[in-house]
Amino acid sequence: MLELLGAGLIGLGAVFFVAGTVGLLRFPDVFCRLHALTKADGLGLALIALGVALQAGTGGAVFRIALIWGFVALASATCGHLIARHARQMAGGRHD
Amino acid sequence: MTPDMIYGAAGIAVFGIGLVGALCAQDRLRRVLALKLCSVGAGFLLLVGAWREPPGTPDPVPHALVITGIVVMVSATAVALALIRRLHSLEAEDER
Amino acid sequence: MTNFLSLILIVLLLSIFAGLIRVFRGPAPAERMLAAQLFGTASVAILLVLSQVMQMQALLDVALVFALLGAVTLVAFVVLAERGAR
Amino acid sequence: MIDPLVIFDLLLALGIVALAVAALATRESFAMIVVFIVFGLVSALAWVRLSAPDVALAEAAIGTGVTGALLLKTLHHLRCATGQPGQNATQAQISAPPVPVGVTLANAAFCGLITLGLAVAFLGAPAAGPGFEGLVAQAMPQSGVEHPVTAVLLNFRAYDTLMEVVVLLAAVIAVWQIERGLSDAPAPVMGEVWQGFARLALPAIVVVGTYLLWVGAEAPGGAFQGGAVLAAVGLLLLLTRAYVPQPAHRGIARGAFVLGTAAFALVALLVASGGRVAFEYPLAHAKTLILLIEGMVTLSIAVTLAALFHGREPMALKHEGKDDT
Repeated sequence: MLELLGAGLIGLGAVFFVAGTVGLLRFPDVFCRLHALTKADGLGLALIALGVALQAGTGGAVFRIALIWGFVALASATCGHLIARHARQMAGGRHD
Repeated sequence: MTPDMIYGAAGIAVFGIGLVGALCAQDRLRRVLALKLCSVGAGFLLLVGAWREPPGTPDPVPHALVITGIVVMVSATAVALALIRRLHSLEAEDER
Repeated sequence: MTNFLSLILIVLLLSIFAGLIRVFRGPAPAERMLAAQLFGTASVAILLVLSQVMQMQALLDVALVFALLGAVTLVAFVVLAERGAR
Repeated sequence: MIDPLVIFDLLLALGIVALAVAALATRESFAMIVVFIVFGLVSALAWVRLSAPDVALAEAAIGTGVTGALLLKTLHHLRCATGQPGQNATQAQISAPPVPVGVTLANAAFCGLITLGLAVAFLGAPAAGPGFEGLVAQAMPQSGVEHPVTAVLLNFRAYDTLMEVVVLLAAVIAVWQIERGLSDAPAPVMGEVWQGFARLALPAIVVVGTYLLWVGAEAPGGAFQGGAVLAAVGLLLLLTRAYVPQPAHRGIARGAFVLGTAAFALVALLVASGGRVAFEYPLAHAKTLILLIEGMVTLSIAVTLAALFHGREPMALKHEGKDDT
């Protein structure tokens, strides 16, 4: 049962990854792309991590998966912010 | 089709591509990068030699060799890049 | 189960390769950095799934290092690009 | 039906070759480096598939992370020195005289020949003959650790690893000879989001690096991977200018550079003085000695990699400023 639930979550996570990539390719400007990518990837990775944790079962693995997810969530939020700020500065520089 | 055949072919191809790049590239940075590609190709071949059908465990000696190779390569790359930077600064001074 | 997870691996790998198109098209460095962020997250996801498929717990440590290194590379991108722009 | 995992392997291998071509064919230098970093990540994934997680860790941390940062730094230097930040760094070299077609063809033929030879050797090699795994498995109880790759690196073939640490030392000496001077670039404005993240992430990265060193005794990990992860902290501090190398800190840095080599050689000498061959650790102390060496080597690697990234020796140049006249 846990196996199947885990598989379902992993599958759903992969769908979000695909959505994020489509957003990165199809959206018109850098901020839209950022919006699409960070949200979809964050959710996709969270779902996949949860699914793998359900399937793995052992305490050590679940702890490490939680650690990985926590770090990626924090880092991608921070990096997304830094990239957006950089893009805004570049755009501002061109208009001035 | 086993992983060793697939990745062995990829390793040979990467080594060849790196070799062509190292000899033919005009740009210094690109030449250093091409050498790095060669080293990755060589790493592939060593790891393929160490690989065994899944129930068996791989041979640890080539693994240790490749790790050594990676560290030696980063040392060589750092020296090469320092030379490139210095050369570039000197050329910029000459032009002035 | 392994077959299903392998299919997921293929989907994730394809989404990395599709993201590469953005690296080539650019146009701004910020766009390329975004693609790099996608690669970081997707490769962590691939490693998590692979740890299940190959039954190797050690891959979780590899995934952790990928996550750390992805963040460092992105900071390097941003800081050096900003310094260069000035 | 074909196993989907084989399709994954095929796609991964094709992707690796395509990325290698793309890295060399891309015109724009920044894109070239991004493609190279992706190439490194993807080849680390392939090495995981070849059941070599140790090597994948080393490649991800050193071969891709540190090397990628080094390439970015160099590209940035090349662009700034020409004074045309937005321009392509290759422009300065376009003025070089074109290479004759004959030379290019000869080069290509030469490369083709070597690659062909490699392919013949690969196909002609005996299929998965016995390697060293039997010998290593036999000797494992005497090694003091449970992980074969660590046993090979720090016990059975410890000479290689000692020489490897010496190579790193030689590299940092060379880089300090090539470049000198203090950097005067202004500190980047990182903002509060970054500050908050750094306060959490930097200690976390230190913990992960130490964990990798510790876990190396029984699972993939070890001195080089741990050292590279610790070096990542140094890279972040140097990049955000939270730490600026000062001339006064050179003594400490030099101490850290030689620490690994010195500890390694000292242990070998001590063991040899007890009537044994160097690196033939007494079994009762093998794990302690290996962890001691690994700890020192990790610190050394971390500082050395960070210094290689920073490049120049932090030294005030005497004639700086006089060139203006």
